[in-house]
Amino acid sequence: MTPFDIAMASLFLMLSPVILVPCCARYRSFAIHLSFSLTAAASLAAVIAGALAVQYGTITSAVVEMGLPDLPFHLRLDPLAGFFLCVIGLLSFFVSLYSIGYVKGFPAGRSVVRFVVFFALFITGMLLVVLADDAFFFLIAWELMAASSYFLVMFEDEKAENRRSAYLYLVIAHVGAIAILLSFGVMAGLANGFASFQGYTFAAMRATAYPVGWATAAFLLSFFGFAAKAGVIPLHVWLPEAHPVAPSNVSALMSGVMLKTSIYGIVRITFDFLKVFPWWWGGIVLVLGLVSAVLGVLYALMQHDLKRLLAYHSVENIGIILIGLGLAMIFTSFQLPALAALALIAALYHTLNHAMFKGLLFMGAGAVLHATHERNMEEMGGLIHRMPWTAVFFLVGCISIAALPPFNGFVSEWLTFQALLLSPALHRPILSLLIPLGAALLALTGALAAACFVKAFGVTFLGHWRGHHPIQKVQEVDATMRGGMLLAAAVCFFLGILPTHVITWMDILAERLVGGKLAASAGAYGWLWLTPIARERASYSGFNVFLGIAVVVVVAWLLLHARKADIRRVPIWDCGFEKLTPRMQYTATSFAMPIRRIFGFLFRIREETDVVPPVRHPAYPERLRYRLRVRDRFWYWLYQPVGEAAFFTARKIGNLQQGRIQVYLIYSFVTIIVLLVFLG
Amino acid sequence: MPVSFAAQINSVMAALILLTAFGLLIQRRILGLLHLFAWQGLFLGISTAIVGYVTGVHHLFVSSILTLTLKVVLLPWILYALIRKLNIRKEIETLVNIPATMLIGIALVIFSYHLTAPITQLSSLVTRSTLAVALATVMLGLLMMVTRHHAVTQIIGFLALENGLFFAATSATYGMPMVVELGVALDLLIAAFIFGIFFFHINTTFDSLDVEQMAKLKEGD
Amino acid sequence: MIAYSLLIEAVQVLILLFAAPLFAGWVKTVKCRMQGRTYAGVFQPYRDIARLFSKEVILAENASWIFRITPYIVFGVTVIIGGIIPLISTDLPFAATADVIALVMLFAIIRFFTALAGMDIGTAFGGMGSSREMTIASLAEPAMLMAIFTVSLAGKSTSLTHMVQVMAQGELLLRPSLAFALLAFIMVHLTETGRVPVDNPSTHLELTMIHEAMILEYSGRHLALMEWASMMKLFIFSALGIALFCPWGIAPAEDFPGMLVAIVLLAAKLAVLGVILVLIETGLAKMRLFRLTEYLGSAFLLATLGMLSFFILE
Amino acid sequence: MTLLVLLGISLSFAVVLAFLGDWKYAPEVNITGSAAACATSILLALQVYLHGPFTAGSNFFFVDAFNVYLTVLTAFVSMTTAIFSRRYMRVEREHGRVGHWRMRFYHAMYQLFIFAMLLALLTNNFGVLWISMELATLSTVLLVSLYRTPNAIEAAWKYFILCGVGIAQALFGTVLLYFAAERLLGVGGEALLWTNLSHISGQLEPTVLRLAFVFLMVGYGTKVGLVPLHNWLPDAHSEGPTPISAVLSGLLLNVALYALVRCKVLVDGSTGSHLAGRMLIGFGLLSIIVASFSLLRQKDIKRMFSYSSIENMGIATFAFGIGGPVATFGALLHMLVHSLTKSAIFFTVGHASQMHGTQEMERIRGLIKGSPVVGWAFILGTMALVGMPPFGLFASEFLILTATIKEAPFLAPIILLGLAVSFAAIFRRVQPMVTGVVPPWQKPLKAAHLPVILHMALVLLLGLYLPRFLSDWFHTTVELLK
Repeated sequence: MTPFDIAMASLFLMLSPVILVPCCARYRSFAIHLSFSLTAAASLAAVIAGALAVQYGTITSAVVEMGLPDLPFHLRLDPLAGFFLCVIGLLSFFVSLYSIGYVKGFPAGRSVVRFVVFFALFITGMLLVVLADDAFFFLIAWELMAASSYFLVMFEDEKAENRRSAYLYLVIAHVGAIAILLSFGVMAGLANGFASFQGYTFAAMRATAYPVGWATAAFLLSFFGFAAKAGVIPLHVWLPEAHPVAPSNVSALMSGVMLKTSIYGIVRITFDFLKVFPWWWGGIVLVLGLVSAVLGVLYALMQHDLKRLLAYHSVENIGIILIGLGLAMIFTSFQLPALAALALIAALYHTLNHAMFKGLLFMGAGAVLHATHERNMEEMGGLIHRMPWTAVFFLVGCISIAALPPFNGFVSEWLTFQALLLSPALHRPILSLLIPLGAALLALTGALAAACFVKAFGVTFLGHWRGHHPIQKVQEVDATMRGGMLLAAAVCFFLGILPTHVITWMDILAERLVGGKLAASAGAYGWLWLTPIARERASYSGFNVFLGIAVVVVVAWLLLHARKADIRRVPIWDCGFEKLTPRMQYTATSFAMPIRRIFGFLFRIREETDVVPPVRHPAYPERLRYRLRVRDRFWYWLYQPVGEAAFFTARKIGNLQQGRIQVYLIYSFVTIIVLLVFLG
Repeated sequence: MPVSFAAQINSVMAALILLTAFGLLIQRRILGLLHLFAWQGLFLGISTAIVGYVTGVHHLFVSSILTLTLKVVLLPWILYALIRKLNIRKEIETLVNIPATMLIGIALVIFSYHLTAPITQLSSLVTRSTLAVALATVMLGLLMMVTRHHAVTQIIGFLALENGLFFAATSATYGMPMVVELGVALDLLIAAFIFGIFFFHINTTFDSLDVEQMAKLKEGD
Repeated sequence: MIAYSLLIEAVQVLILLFAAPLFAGWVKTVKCRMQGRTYAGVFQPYRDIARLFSKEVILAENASWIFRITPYIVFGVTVIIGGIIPLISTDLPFAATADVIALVMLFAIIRFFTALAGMDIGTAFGGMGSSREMTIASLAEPAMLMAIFTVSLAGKSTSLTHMVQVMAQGELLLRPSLAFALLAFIMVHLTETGRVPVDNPSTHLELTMIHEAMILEYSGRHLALMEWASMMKLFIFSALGIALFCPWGIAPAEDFPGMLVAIVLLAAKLAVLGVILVLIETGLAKMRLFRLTEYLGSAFLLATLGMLSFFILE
Repeated sequence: MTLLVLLGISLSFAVVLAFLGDWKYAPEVNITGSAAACATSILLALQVYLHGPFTAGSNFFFVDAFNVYLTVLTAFVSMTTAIFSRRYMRVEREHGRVGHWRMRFYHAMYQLFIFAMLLALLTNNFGVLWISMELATLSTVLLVSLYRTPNAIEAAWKYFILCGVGIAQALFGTVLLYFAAERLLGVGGEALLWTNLSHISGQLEPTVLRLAFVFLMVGYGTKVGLVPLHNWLPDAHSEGPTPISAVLSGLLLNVALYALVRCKVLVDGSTGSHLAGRMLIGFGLLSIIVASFSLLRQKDIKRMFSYSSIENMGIATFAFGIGGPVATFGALLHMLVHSLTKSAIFFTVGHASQMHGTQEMERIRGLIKGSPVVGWAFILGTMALVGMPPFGLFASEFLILTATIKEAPFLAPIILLGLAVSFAAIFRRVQPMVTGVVPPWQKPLKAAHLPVILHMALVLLLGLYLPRFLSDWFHTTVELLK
């Protein structure tokens, strides 16, 4: 049973709920269990297939006699595809488990069938995107993914907010898809000038050498398309709208893995098809990555909607991944395969990591939403007492995404740092001088991310309950949901402390794509030490960090508890201040206030306070309402003008159709005359 | 009758058709338009017959008869009946700036001559020179439809345009194949009935045949 | 051989643990001297810590396990860091655990948990402290990394021991890049260790507190661990600065006498550094929170200048 | 033989229905007629598939790969539309919008219209082609004004006049064509036969053909609804009864385009230049842009979709203009899938507007909840229409766009713009209609599900699996049109 067969099997398993569930829709609970265990099994199969494919570097391709007769569907499983199969499968496995509990929680009115069908189609679409091996099939899979996720975003379609976000999402996704289509057109045309349809197969595109002008056109088009899907600033506006309103398990998949498919696309087209390119492509990617990273995290800090915050962090992390990719491209164009390998591995590793911890975090947010029916952090607090497990898992997610050792987020960011610091190897002084500044920006991003997740975790889980309905209603979520989160958390941990294994496993990607190897140096000193270039250059050992901290903590604890150490529980002291109410706590907004003050120029901030004038006592106003709106500037810079321009044009063009028949006759009259004059 | 003579008659007819076309362009009174139109049909029929006679292409006689019956008798009669019925005979239509229209008409004639000149060189037919006139008539018919905003006059313009086409068919080529001729005639007949019906509908719904008021369907503002 | 290096490792950790309060005491003493106050002697910190350990823990009702585990984690991480930076010898088996970047991130762990603990009780002060701490840190970290990058570019490595070796072997020449970097580092040092002009370790005036605000609710052994950890942090930062910018004297591998010398040298350097710190602290006044942007901005600028001058001049 | 039977069927049923008129089972008879026609057309297709192209009725008719698939398409869609119109017109009848005479008229004219289109497709003679196009116009004019509302009459009048004038130009073009041909083929019917012309197109006089094509372009272009000759289209398609809108949008435009393309082949053959192609490209682009921007501000649901017909016809025209195997293939596929999709959408639209008693998009809401089949078919159909996979239109647009960027890269951005705008515009309107809660004024309705489902299934199938014989036909057509 080759990896490819397993992959096929997983596809069929994944599609089976689409047929099965409508049949047994009557038995709601059974349907839920059945469908999600099927998807879970399918995802697991995908993971296995991918893992094996990467492990043994097998390349298998097949042709399905569908589609256009001269252009049947081509499928191909190679290490790169395998890696992304792994990423997608792993997260969708966790999410599938989680969904069992989550979907049970839907109100009775909601159609489970509708959800399950699109859920399965969505994952299938992602798997197919990775497996597709010709332009036509790729785009079908791509749009299948987009459309099904669109319906999932619109799942609660009675809310205007959901409809609006879904619409925005679909439009941007579709425009991106057309751009990708055009770039395929460019490549297909060069691969085989449309004498037959063979030019559309990826095999042909791989085999072609492209003149730099056309290659650039293809790259820019496809990059635009993929960036639109990945939510790279400035094409990101749909992302913080669409991800929050979707059901949380879907948001987990969208943020965790759907964005990654566009990373896959960029890698595929750049390193696999075009292969040779000028360095400034990498420059573009790098710069956009940095911008997305910094602005993404800053916007995230301004949010008080938990899922929106997470969504903006996806923008940030995509940025980090792009930094790695950009570097890899730059290094490649300067013929430095070893360094390119480092950068590429960093990027892909972060892809994997982000999938894990972002999935985990969204599942956590979903659990909170499930328990409190609340997305607004200002209405939360103290949940750690009611939902201890969720709290732990969410904390793990926070630590990972804040890039703190010994968890996984740190490893990939550290590798990225290393890649950035290798800039002196470039033959262009200016580049080698500018790129370390990028490192500084990355550092800023990391620190801000830490701040943001202190806020997220602190406001949501710590302190006192700020909500209006009593906290006693809030219950810990059920076993399946916890199970899903637990597994994700565990993976985050192991990816953090055993990086060398992962890197040796995925080293073949670097070898195939940029022709450099990392494992030899990275694992040179055994699995314990991660030494990407050389031990003298840099080294890190997540395992040691973990072990060291654990040992010291345990020792200290034992020493201090050698004799019975009593703890007295008392009311809060707070410098002796009394009558402390939950409303006096720092809120999400107030927590971010200093940063808002400092980076205010990046946002469009509207602050208003209206005071109900004093009545009872001249000194004390009756009420004081404070309203704060922080908006994304890009909306006003980019999207509003475009929309207005479109409507303006529409109005002007509408005047053509102005009702009087004489005028219409004049049109055709003039048309004839003109044509006769020019052609007669 | 020698060919050259026939050709001369034919060109005379062409000239007359052109003249009537201009007449239609500037005529104000609807009945006057009807008469002019009938005349045009007559000239058309005659020229068709002549061509048929000269060239011995016999189905041209048929089509000439068709023309005479349809364009000289039937259609004018239908229109006349309608006008009577809807009692709009008195109606005098205001035209937009006649001199300008005439100038445009002249320009169109020149233009169509310029266009057809190279083609007529190719042809060996006696009637070839009249192709320009045919095209001009088509153009003038179109122009008339543009400038008039009364349903009946628009229809007359349309029919004049059709006359131009017929003339083209007979002059540029010795008539289209029989099937086509018949088909066209049939279509024309149906068309006649349809606009007949239309006049009623328009008149009843808008209680006048002025097409100006039919401008509800348009975009936005 | 490995035994020897493990021994050094142990010695170093012990030095860290027990010299840190001394250094803190030294700084305090000198400061009091400068400001003409009476002082309780350099050993006062030991007494404080001991006292706190003996006290019982008073814990707010709604404190969660986060609040209780934080002191241990903070303490643990600090000790780990202490085991990584070369104080007296570059022959540290544990040093390879983390390079400079990882080191910075380890400090970030401390901050992260402290901030969480600050929010755990749900008081206004705690939140305020955490918010400010994270803000300042997010500005300080880039500056610090830039400074470190400059050095690591010079040392062609980010691994501390290796950098130290390179610098120590390299003959003492005046490098503008390092000078800039040093200035930046000192400014960040003051920030990270929570001293004037950024924060005032000795204040308990609520609205000016940052670090203190977060640990306001701590008591007993928890507080002891926190205090001890922050003393160690001061020590570590100073040692780090020394290791980066004047490593001369730090013993290379397998050089026992050299190590003894190194200890003495270290003491001397620290003493001097302490005095410098005090001079700065007494020379400056505490800044308003939003002035810190400019302060740290200029630190970042200096570090960047350092890097530019590295590429341009060297 | 089959061919004559096919034409005979629809003509005779037209007569029969004219006499049956408003008999209780007239709709069923109508369905039977179209079904019979559909079956015959499939037989015809089978013959072509087995024995290749052939002529019939002493060279008067002929079928080849190009027109046979359009014939089957026409017969098929006319059948499904008949099924749909049974339910639809019954409701209209109940609402008292049409009376006894009009129903009779409606059915007769419906069959006559189908006959005209089939004739146009199957005839071998350019003259007859013209006649049947005119006939198709005339037979639908009064159907457009069936409701006798001022708007309907206005629309019909514009339709009548503009198409009449346009088609007249086409006749002039045909005359010129004959003028050029007769000098090679001699006077008489032979000179207008496609089978003859296509062989000698190389020797036809270029100057004449160029002139002829201008008129043919304007003439048939008016019926295709190419900007700036399109003005009648939105009115006519939106004011008539929905079944008529469906066949107008779905079929008539195709037939007109078919005629245009036939002419283009001759012109290309004679001039040897890419002139005709360039004209098609120009008109196509103009249509795409104007239509897609006009979509943005529509309020009337049927009007919006008739604009999208203009856009899609523009795409097909553009593709024919681009030429080359891939683009032409795409264009042929586009014609096929578009008419299936568009008529399906019109079916759902018809039911939707009947449920809400209005064509105002503002007042149509909550379709999915109100009537799931209609709602889902509507949104999926829209997705198909705007070119989302896995539906057939995506396949065609994929081929067309990729070919474009190869043949004429600088035009690709314009198409991209057009597609993006139309996507945004249509979805902006459709999404709120299908989603959300059911408004109080929405009335349940017995909808005809079969046609919609049938069409959507076909569209999906064509997107995922294009049958071999179809692609063979397309390829032979591509050869033909080269």
